[in-house]
Amino acid sequence: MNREQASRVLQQHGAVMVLGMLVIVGSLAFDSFATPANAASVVVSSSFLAIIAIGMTFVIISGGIDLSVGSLFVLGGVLAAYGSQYGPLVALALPLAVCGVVGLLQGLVIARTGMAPFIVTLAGLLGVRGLMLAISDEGATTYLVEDRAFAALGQGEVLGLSYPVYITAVLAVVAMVLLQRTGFGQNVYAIGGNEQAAALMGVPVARTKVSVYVMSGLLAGLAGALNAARLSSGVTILGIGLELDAIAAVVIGGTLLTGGAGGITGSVAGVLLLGVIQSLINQVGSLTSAFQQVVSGVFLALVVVAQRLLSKAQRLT
Amino acid sequence: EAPQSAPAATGTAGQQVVQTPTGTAGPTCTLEQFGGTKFDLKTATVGFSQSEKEANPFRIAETKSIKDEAARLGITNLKVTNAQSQFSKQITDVQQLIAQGVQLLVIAPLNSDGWEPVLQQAAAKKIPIITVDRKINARPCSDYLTFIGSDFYEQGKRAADRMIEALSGKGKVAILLGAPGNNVTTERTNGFKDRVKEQAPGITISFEQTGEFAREKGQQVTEQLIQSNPDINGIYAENDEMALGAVTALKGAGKEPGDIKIVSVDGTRSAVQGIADGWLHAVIESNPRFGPLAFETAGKFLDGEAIPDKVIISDRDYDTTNAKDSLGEAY
Amino acid sequence: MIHSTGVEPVLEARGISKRFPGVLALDGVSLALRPGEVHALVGENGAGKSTLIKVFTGVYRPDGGELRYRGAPAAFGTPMEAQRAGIQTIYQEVNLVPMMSVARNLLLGREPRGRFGVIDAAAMYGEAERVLAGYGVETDVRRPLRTLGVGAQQMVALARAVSVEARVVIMDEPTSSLEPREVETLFGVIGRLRDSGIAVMYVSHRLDELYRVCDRVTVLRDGRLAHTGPLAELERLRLISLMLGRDLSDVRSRGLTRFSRDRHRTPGAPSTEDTPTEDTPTEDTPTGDTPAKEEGAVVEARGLTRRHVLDGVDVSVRPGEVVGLGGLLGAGRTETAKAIVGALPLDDGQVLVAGLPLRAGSTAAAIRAGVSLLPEDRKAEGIIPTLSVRENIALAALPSLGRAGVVSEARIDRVVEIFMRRLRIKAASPHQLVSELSGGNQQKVLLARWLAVRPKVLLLDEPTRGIDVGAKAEVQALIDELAQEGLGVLLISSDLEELVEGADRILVLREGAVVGELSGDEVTEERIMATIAEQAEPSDG
Amino acid sequence: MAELAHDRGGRPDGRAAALKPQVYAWVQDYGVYAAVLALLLFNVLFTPHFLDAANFRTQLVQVTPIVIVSLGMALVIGTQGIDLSVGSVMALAAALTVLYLGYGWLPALVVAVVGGAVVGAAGGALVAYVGVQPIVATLALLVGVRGLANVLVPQLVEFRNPDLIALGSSSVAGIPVIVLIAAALTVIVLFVVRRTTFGRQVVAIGGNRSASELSGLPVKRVLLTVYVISGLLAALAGVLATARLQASDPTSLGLFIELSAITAVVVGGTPLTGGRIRVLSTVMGALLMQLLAATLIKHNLPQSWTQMVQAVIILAAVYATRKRGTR
Ligand SMILES: Nc1ncnc2c1ncn2[C@@H]1O[C@H](COP(=O)(O)OP(=O)(O)OP(=O)(O)O)[C@@H](O)[C@H]1O
Ligand SMILES: Nc1ncnc2c1ncn2[C@@H]1O[C@H](COP(=O)(O)OP(=O)(O)OP(=O)(O)O)[C@@H](O)[C@H]1O
Ligand SMILES: [Mg+2]
Ligand SMILES: [Mg+2]
Repeated sequence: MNREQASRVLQQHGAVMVLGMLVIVGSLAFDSFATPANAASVVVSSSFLAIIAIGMTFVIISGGIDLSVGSLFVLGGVLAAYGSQYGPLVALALPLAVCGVVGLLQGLVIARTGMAPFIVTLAGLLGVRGLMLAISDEGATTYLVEDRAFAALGQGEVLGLSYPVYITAVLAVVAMVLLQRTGFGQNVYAIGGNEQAAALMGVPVARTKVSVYVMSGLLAGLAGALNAARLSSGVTILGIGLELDAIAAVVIGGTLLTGGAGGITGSVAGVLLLGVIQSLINQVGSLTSAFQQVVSGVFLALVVVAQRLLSKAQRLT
Repeated sequence: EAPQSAPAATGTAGQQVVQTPTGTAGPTCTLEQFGGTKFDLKTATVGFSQSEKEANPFRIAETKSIKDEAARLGITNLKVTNAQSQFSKQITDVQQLIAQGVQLLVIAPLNSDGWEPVLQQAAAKKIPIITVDRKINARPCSDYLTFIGSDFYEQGKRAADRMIEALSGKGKVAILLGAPGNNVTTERTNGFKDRVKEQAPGITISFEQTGEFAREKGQQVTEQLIQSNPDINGIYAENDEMALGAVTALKGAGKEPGDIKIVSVDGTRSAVQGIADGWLHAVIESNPRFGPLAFETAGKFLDGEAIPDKVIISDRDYDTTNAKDSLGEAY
Repeated sequence: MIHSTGVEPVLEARGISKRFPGVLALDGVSLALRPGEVHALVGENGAGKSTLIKVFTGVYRPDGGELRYRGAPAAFGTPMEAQRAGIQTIYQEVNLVPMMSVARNLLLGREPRGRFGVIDAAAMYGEAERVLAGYGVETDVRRPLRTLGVGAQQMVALARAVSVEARVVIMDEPTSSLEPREVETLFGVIGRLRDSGIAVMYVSHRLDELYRVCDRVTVLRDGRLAHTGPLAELERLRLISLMLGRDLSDVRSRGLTRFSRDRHRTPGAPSTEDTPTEDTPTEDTPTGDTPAKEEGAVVEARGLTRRHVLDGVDVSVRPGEVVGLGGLLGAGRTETAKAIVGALPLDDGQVLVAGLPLRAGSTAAAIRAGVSLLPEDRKAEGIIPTLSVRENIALAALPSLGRAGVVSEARIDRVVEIFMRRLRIKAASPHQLVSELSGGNQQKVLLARWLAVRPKVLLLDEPTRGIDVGAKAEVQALIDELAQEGLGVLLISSDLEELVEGADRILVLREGAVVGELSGDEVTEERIMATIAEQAEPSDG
Repeated sequence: MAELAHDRGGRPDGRAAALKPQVYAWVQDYGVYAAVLALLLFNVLFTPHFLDAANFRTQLVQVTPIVIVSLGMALVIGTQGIDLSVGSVMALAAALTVLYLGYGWLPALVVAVVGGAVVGAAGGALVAYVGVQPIVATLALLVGVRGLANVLVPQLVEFRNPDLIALGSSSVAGIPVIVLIAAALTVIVLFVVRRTTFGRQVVAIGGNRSASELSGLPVKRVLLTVYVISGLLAALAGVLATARLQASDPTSLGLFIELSAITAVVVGGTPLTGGRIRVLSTVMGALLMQLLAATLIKHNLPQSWTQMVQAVIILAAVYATRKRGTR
């Protein structure tokens, strides 16, 4: 049994181990890699994707997928910047409200009609970006964050790390408890593992599904708002392809796309892995842009293969 | 020494020329005002952050020009990053360049707004930033040093002038827009529309759809356009690629060169060739060769000279009168 | 088993109808369930038993009729509402979450809470271990449920349903994958439920069990109510005739075809004729000549070993022979069968077909060589739910039902027609989705799939699980007939009677090892039980 | 889930129960055809010059690459997989085509298609043999292969090869050659899905992988083959698009086509959960998306509106054609 438990841990933390290996290799290869400043830049820039990935983890464990997060991220940012002229509270509440409602609508459609989450949220991806373009004059208007208090939410620092990092950490811990230690979390695993059985076991399937999409929408909106605070503006060209990054991070983290298994730690490790890969490419500093893409692709493939082999090792015991 | 003379010194065709002579217009900036310390450019670590893949003539020429000039000046420690068109990545890229200890930053920004975190870090370390081709919305000489580039709004206006001239002030025009949300798109559109409204009320803009700066998209949109609006007289493409896509579409639909007047912006070699072949009416240049001007400006700044808060280059026009002769200078 | 007829029913159906596209699954069915009674619900496969249960528990909403619960009209919108109201159900197909741990499955929705209302994991595992021990399941409750055998999973489902405050407990074929010992445990539980005034609805195809535990019976036939009344008064044959809709005299005179009683022949008796196999395997049975240890065996497994699961199992089957595998839950019978067809990676061991070794780990090779497995878990490993009955039957035989990779629809139709008729598969048409069939008919579809490839050896893992009396007899007769035609059969069954009647020879497994072999006159239920028990003590030491 | 969700279809008020399921079933099966007809009707009424033959040619020519890519995607989705790499494979094919155009258009085409098949094989191997989830395996390829295409051909290259240009622009009996090619491929894929052992195996694997394994199906080989076919078709689409553009543009050719293709497949009624493939409806799905895009462009809606209308139409189409019980 001990061996079995050990290998279970191994699988769940495969991404963490690959991350550790990559960091060690990076530090040995480049002097300026393991510096506090560089580490801070990786961690800070990863925090926004991490917030989105936390929501995505819930969605994927429940057996769904959310492609709308990239669009919600940029919409959240634009709304936050727009709202900041009415004070920090509006700047935060407006994006959360709108993105939460979008998540709610998507969740309701998915839960009530049985349509594929992939398609519903793909429509969300298009529609939300359309909405964002509509309120920003086809992307031409960039609202600026004039409110100092709100900007500080994205820019303030403690110990060399900006607030979003701490917010992300708190959210991750809360999400972990929610997932592992509450009835809601159990329901998420159950409907992802076997929706029909979960329904028969008395799990409120529709409510749980709606909840995860609302969460995902809220978190994507929050990430967008925090990012707008950091950038002091509601940039309209953000978030294209972000959903794929989030999904990749979650899956690299060991969460099964078919649902029913996975966890937050892995997803956060997955996000950091993507960040570290980028940072290593920047360290080399002389690759052409085309080669950078090749290297990212190869890296990504190696990481998933490594992660996969680690989890396969578990099966064989 | 006036910057205008710089191009002549290198002797390469198509070099950038500064529009406004330095001393006369606008505020200036010195090392003292900026608050930095002097260092030797040759031995310094310099970072260049490119915004998009070097996969179109403009970006290729831009990066190459920066690298070539650095090499020519003997700057060995040039670090180059590429944001692959993701703005968040560009912010991170520049932060990591700062973390790697660069002393001078040359940035080709993907977007004008949203540079706050980078500017703060750079300001804390007093790293001078020169932005090329697009502006950053911040204070020159404190948040960043200066901007070198074209005036996109102006490019739109000049394109409008060429269109008005081609259509003798009357007709229906379609616009192939660039990628939505992009500053370049916005300014080239506004410049064009404002000028048409002001100068040629006889011209109506009856169609505007995005071609996302790509040739295939330009082709597809034009194919739809000429089907449903066969009475269109002119097409304004916000970059050369879309204009060339439009040309392919027109050829496919059996049109002859000159049936529909096309004006575009950039000045790539293919587009200039397109003028020579009679398909394009005119092309407004947007010169990507920032290397010499950027390093010259940095050099002067480090020498304590006053430099202007923006260096606007004067772009040329290509049309039937000069296209054949200028082919060699197009990029 | 006297029950007071005056007691108000706790759960009642009045004229319930339920239609699916193409079938009227329930047609005006009425049934009353009283507190403190065990009520049997019986009928052929597809009679509508499971559908009725699902109407009771809010999975389906009836198209007509009325449900009453505790004296008032009731309509449960969801299973959860029914559960909240006190109706607990164990469904026919194990309906738990395979990837979640045993403990979390058991306690989903009522996990013990610690501080801040957060789940107390340690308490949860302790509680789960305690509860399951009461049902004879001793396992690491942190393991994912899917690592347990079907039987153990069924016990978890049972424990889950019964450990909750309930007024009504509904069990849809709870014993189909249980061992005699577990069945006893279950009956104990049912007795306690009855004594505490809980109403139990019990669905089973095993008549012996019904007579042991049930007070009253309701018989469904083709979605209609055929009979309701006290069970003790109902003669067994009469019950069968009600279920099948045949005359009592007809059933009495012709009996129900079962295994012919002359099974226990001398092992190795020459078979009448060899099953003709069209495609003779060539590439997959390399010529590395290893002489067969046992003369004439079509399939011979030697020293199958996999850590923690199998420990040097030797099995051989001769043409025309039915070899039974006996043993308790988790003894490794399923694993043995899977190992033979190459569906289970082995640490050691070898499988020979007609004396030639099989390529390890390739099910395709085994099938081409003539060895096929009818798997135990119908839902997870058997049916392709998105395909029709026809496609499901033809699946394994496809390569032989066409030319150059192009299938011949005519040949498929022919094969499908033959088997649907021969196995009396009840479906609206061959083009109906297999997932819409009743459990028993799905099982027949799978049997048809395997017969269509014309195997030399068929490994049957619980082949009659969930099959009604009539169909079961048919399947058993079929096995018999096939064996007579020269097919070798490896029969795994938790139904000892079936094993004894069906098998020529029985291997008893325990903890992944063969602990005894019974043949000829030794093949009796008592001897099997004795062999398991005998061995239990020394091997535990 | 199948059972649970199925019930919703079978529960229409009890009364008209006998007729309604049939209507539902019809809408499910032919909804996408109806949607295409409706859109055609709208355009005939409200879009000037829509009935010109040239217009129909334009729409068919533009939809060709998406149709070809969708055919491969439908096979992959049938196995419960997904292939995000198709757009990058198109780019790679574009790059290889112009690199080898010196040897003639046919050798160039062959090299490009082989290149696509190799990428497909890489993805297929990761999925079938290593067990990587399809979405990440092909995501890695999406990133890497586009980079590779750009390494080979860093920027757009125009070519003058008359044969290749003719491939992209000539017609036979008024029908563009590339449209004929797409039609032929559709027929072939239809045949493969409906009539071959391989086609049946593909859907069986998508329906229940462990059951397929136990039934002796060559599961891994079939999975690998499906991705190879997808890569191959995407590459062919890339070559045809290149021929039509008269230039090789690895930077932007096929960007986001994976989403269009997936949408076409799903709008056509093939569930993402696998186990079922609808070839003709997939083609209809692609046509629907093309007509929609064309309609919005012709009516000159701003980008914001275009995207929102597309979102609504996709939802409506999938809602109408959804098979109850598919996620
Ligand atoms: N979801 C469904 N869709 C269509 N038909 C169904 C569905 N569920 C059940 N049926 C049909 O309803 C009838 C009754 O099925 P049900 O599952 O209730 O039988 P059962 O009595 O439980 O049989 P078994 O003993 O085999 O479990 C069968 O003909 C079956 O094919
Ligand atoms: N009652 C149980 N308690 C704990 N673990 C069990 C129990 N029953 C089965 N298992 C586990 O399930 C695994 C699979 O058992 P397997 O299915 O091979 O048994 P079997 O002999 O085929 O019995 P059956 O098919 O009747 O379930 C075993 O390795 C064992 O670890
Ligand atoms: Mg049943
Ligand atoms: Mg078993």
